[in-house]
Amino acid sequence: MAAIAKPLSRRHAEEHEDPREHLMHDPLPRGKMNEMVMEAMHETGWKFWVATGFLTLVVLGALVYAWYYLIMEGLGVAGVNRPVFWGIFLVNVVFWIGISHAGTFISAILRVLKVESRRPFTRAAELMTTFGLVQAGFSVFMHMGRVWLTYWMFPIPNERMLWPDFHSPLMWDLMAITTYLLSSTMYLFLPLIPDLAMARDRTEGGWRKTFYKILALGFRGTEGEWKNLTTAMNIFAFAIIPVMFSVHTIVSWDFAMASRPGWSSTVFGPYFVIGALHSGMAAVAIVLFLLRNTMKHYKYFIRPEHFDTIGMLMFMVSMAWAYFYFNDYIVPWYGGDVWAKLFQEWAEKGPHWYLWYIMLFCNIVVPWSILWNRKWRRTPWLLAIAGILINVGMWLERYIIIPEGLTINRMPFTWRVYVPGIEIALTIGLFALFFLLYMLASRLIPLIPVWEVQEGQEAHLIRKIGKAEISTLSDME
Amino acid sequence: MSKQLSRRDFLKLATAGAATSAVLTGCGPASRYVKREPYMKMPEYTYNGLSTYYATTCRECAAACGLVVRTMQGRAIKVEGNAENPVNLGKTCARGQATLQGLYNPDRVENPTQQGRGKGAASQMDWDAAIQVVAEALKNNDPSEIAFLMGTAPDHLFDLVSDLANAIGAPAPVRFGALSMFESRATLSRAAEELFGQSAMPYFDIANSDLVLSFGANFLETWISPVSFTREYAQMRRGKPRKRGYFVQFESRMSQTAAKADEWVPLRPGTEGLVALAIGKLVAEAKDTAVPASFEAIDPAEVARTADVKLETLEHIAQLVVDSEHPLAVPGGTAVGQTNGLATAESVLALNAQFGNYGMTGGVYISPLGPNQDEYHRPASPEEMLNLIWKMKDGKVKVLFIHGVNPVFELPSHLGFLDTLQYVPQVISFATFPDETAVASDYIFPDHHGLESWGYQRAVVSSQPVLSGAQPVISPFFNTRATADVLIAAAQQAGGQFAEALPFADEVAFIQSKLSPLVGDPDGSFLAPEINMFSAYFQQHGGWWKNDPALSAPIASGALTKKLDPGVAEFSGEGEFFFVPFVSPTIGEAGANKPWLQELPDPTTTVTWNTWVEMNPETAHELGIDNDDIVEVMSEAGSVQAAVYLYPAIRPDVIAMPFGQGHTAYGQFAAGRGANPVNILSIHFNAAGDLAFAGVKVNVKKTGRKHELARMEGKVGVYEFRKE
Amino acid sequence: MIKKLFEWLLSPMGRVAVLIGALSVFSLAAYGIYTTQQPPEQPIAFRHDIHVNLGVQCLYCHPGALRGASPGLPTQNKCWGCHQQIAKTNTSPRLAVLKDYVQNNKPVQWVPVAQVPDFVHFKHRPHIAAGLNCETCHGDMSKVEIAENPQVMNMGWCLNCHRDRTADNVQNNPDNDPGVSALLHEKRTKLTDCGTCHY
Amino acid sequence: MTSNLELPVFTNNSEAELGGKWGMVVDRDLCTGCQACVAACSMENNVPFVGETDMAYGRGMHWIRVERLWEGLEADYQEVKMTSYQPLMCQQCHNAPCEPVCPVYAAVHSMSEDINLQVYNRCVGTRYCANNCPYQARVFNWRDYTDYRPGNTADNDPSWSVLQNHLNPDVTVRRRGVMEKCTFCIQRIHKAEDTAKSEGRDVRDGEVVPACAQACPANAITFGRIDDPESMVSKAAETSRGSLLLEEMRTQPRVTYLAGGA
Repeated sequence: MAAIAKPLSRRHAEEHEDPREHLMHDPLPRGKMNEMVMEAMHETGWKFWVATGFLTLVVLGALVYAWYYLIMEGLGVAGVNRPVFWGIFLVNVVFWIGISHAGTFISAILRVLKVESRRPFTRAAELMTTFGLVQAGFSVFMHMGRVWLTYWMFPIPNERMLWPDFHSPLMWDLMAITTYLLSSTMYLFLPLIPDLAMARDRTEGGWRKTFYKILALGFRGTEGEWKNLTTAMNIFAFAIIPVMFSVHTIVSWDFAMASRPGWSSTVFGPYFVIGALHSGMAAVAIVLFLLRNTMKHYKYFIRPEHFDTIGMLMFMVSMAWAYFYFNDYIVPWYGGDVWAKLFQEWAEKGPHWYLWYIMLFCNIVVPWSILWNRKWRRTPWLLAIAGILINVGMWLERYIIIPEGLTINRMPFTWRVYVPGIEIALTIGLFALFFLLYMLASRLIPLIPVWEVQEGQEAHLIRKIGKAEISTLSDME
Repeated sequence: MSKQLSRRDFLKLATAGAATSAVLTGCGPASRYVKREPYMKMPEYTYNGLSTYYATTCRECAAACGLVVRTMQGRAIKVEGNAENPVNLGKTCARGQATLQGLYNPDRVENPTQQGRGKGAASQMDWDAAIQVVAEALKNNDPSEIAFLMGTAPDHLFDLVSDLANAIGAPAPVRFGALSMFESRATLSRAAEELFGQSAMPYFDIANSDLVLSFGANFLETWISPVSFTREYAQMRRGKPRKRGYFVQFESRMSQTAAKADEWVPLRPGTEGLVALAIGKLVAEAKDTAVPASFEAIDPAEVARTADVKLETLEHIAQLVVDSEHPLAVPGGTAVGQTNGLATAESVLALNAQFGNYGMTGGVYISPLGPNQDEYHRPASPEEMLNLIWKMKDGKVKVLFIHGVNPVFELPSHLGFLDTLQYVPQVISFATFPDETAVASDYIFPDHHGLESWGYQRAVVSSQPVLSGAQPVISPFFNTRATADVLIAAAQQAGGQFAEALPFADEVAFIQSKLSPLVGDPDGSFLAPEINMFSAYFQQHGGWWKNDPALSAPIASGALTKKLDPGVAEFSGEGEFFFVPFVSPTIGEAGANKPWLQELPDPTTTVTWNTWVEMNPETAHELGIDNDDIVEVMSEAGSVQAAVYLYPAIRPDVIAMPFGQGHTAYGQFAAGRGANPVNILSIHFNAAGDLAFAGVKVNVKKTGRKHELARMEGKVGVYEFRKE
Repeated sequence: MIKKLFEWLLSPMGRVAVLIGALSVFSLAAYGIYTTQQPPEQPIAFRHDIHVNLGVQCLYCHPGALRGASPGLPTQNKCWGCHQQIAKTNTSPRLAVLKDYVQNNKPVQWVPVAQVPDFVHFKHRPHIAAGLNCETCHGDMSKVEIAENPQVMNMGWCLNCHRDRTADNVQNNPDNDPGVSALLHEKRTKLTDCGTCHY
Repeated sequence: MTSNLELPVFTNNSEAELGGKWGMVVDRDLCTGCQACVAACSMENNVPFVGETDMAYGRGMHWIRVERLWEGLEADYQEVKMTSYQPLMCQQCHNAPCEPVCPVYAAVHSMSEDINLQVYNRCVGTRYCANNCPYQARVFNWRDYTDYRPGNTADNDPSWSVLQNHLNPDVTVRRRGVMEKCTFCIQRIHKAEDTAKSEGRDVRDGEVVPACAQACPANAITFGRIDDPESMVSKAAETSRGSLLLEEMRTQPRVTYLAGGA
């Protein structure tokens, strides 16, 4: 390419790219591929154990002990006060739910839209969904003043003859998140079955064999089983999309339904969904980068083309996010509410004004300046850095909405600034837990849906044999 | 008695069963986990789960407000105002409300203690030994070398000690308190004496006035009888149909009282007297009457320049006076606490004479005496305290009895009270709390808390003569004993003239002897045929008072002819700023050991739990000082450190600090908290012997340290990010 | 490994072990329930049955029930008021405990049995005014030696009664009178209001 | 346990309901900011103190606070004016924003007294109600303030319990993780209603006095039945000075503020 003097247009570049750069055009024998995945799962270096040990220590100290201390002492050890009753815990809830969205988005929407390049990373993204929801759940519990009474929020008959209040957005939230956790776990599990069966067949005894045996549900790969599985997956892929959109809309209602300046806004639903995708896409990029560089053989499965796909999505979502973000400005401007105006001024000119600028830099400047370039998009480390920055930006965005925004209420006498306390430790602990869970999962289940990759490659092979128009497998589905 | 006592119903003793049921019903968290033990030997009638209410008197300051205390099963659980008592008519201030935290203060002196002046280990003793000590102190010393130092309140104990001192030939007991110092009571009564020829507390009928000009008098905060003044203030504002009283405050900083004024006129400290005279002259000119002699020599334009106030403002105020029916001028606070304080007070009284309101509705009167009192005893002025200190230094005091006052804390340390104690061979404190003075004594023979004791107290400022009655609302909590009982028992033990001086079985017998002249008085709030019934009614109603006001009009003749020249006050020290100490409206002189008083926001700054230095933001900006910076405030007498509050409503040349914190002892809530501004006051008295506490100039230096003041307000919304 | 365990469990020895395990869990649970049903140990083993059967009214010792929130527990003075005139007091070993309390001037630390948590503000007076008898909630004390709590006093128990007594049904409103209906509705609002007991 | 499981009903905004039952009038012109109401409220309602550190961080537990702002801060110091003191407690809104957001009915309307309730033992501590309260009238138990003081070396000093002897048995002592707020002294309302009922009459005007109104030396707080046009509180609320706080929120507060100044 270097020999060509003038820069290539995109189409031109595609034509001149090595087709073997595409995973689907670079098939390996199925046995070999299975072998590679199994090896990546089984071969564990000392680095892994060191990292696991370190993360375990962090989780025990920063999460388990800190949480115990928080429960025993009360929320006074956190940074919440009046009027900032909600702090980083709720920021984390929204953030992690946001992260969890991209997983489903990628696998369900891309599956429904039959995007070929999704194949190797759907699993990693779905796992992120489930683990992200676990983090979000923990954050909710940390936030509660009396977490040991959580069960009062469950609608079960009891001696007090009391129901929970379904008028409360928090109840909607509880319902939505529980539904989403259940359905996303199911949706993670279904495509996992053939891979678990593969792992079962390639494992020689031991607890692993039992583990896979139980989870594979006796899958043997017969025609009928495949048919049932694909039907189930299709149903879930379609059904989970509205669930996903509804969950983050409902999360946004926690804020939009409150009568607070700056929160009570009709645009919050789509704005939160887009925000969630923004951080989630970026998180997928980070996870893929990490998997590619830490897991054996994964460089074969995860290729620049996949980063390209993610990068394009990130770019698109970033633009949509910017649109909604500034929409959020226009609504109060048009409404002329003095308090909402103060809310925005507070974010821009208050003592923590720099957070607002960092957020805009990370969420808009970074993606727009990196992701437009195809070559840069295909550079994994660059994309990972962009992903980290976007996540920082999105976390800050929630931080500005929640603890920063809570300073501004209709009683100026009470305005106070929030200074985080034990939340910092717990946030670190939560991140550590996420990575720890991911690392443990990487030892237990194949993080590459290897059957999907093989399916895709076969479909491409079919097309290649003979020059006639032969539909791909995904078309046949 | 057991130290841990029941917090709630005896009937709700914690049991294992209760704990189980609490956990099973998910209720554990909201219920208390306090150890419950029954109250020993509770009388049967307290077992019924109903509340009993007792009328008594508030002892948090000397105003003699009546209280009704709600008790339940032997615990005092809520203080309410006694609606019958004419002083407060059922109302209370914050300090009165928090008096229970004094009663149940964890730091109270629980036993008679041989203290050894805080050196070495304190040892407990029993009451017999304690009485022995007091008896010997009385008997073995020459009566003229016995000194009694007591709190401001004119109560039964003061009467008892006066009788004792009188009978044995000891000097009369000295009453003192920081509040009386900041109120400048001596100056007020001296001014009355000079102008009216009658030593008494002037009475200002704020309630019926329609224009109040207050010269520094912080009557809504701590001044003399804040609850009754606040009541009167409300009456002045909204009590009369269609006529809202108008209120102007002359003060160099916006105090809580000034914040309620319609106009706050920040004067240069020490010029209040001149301004009063200038207004007098302007009023006379506006009314086209002859200018009385008192005001003749005054040039209002010159005064306005001196006082740093616009002449138009003074003219405008004079016009307000002309337009009003019942104008009233009140002197007090920092205006009187200057070297020219007496002349200022006289000038303001003369201004009232110019208004022609002596003895008129909404004007100036003379307060009546208490029902069982024949002449006005005012608390000692700081100069008289200095005399006592000199006497102590000269070795003319062999034994010092201290009750109800904490001079080590309340007197400016420059007076040297603490150092002088070493010249007194024996110091016996009757303190309820381990305050600084008690700690520096030989013995502490703890008195009951006010809510545990008998007594009566005269209201000093009230339109009716009031004797507010006190009775125990709970049985004593600790091994304490009424000081009156101790003195009576000691006097009996000492025998001879001592026993003759106090021929009473106990405190109650003494109180009855003092009440007996009132039996059968037809003008009183109740009529009883004999003393026992009288006593019972006295307790039931929370005191005895005359039904009708007994105010007398001051003699105005001399007021307008006397030549007055308050001039500008002199200030000691080379400092750049005028220093204005004021009594914290919420903590007062002795509230620092009550946690809820500590947590109450100061009405103007909303600061809690600490001392602050009020400074104009402009001044601070010039000095490079920001909010919460700890600064050192230095006078010629010393220096204190406290954090800065940038207070927008204070003159740029004035530094103000609240008094009430800065204890070195006085329990865990008070000790080591804040700073005591009286420690940088130098010793200058006015002509009446009151301390010129506002007559000091100070310098301010940044220390480089910071301490975040615990404000109730959000600094952000109130000052920094303001909604316009 | 797990399989072996299962196999062992199916053997006779294993079955016996399972049986023993199940029995011990069951008996522990039974014991736990039994202990919660026992009256607490009182400082004086006061016999309610004897006193009630002698004709002593509940309100004699618990007078507060009629007037206030809490019924009150008697002090030793009340006990002694009768017992010092009774010859048996000097002879009975059971009453020696009481004598000891009185003579040493010690307070009797009764352990209340029928309790609600601190955040429930139960008042006796309105319940008695509504015509409830003591035994409706506290059981028949003439048949109980040491006082015990006859039922779990939880919120459902309270609410059941409050609802039953305010339901607009044949029992409460036999004539289907709209006036009574309105009254019942008002009562129901009050009796099912959270703020009636919790504040 | 029973099939009779009913969801609490929210307001139906009938005329009778909109009229309200208990109400308060606060005269800003009379309030001198003296904090007597704050002290009285705290002593009556077992409100704990939190210590200097937490107080500085905005965790004071006061159920009633006296607000004041400034006017003319940009001007010369002589022109600076303090706004009238404004004692602020729970406004007992009829359409209370705090109520529908609580997932467990801990913030719930009392249908019989028509005031807001906070059922402490039901609260799980989501703090949504406090966020949604436009008046910021709710306070949270960040720690177990009644039983010990954090940061104090005397954490478990038994002498603390002596201080708790004044706790009012009529009011629950709250523990950590629970929201609380002004109750209009509902324990006093109940007491007066009980007494009135046993005497076979209605509650008299002025018979129920909350601790703040009882203490207020300036008589700036009036309390009573707002559904009775003859009551003191109704008459006080009628004056032209009266207004509701944040009326534009349409929360229907039960506290009327009378304007300060002339």
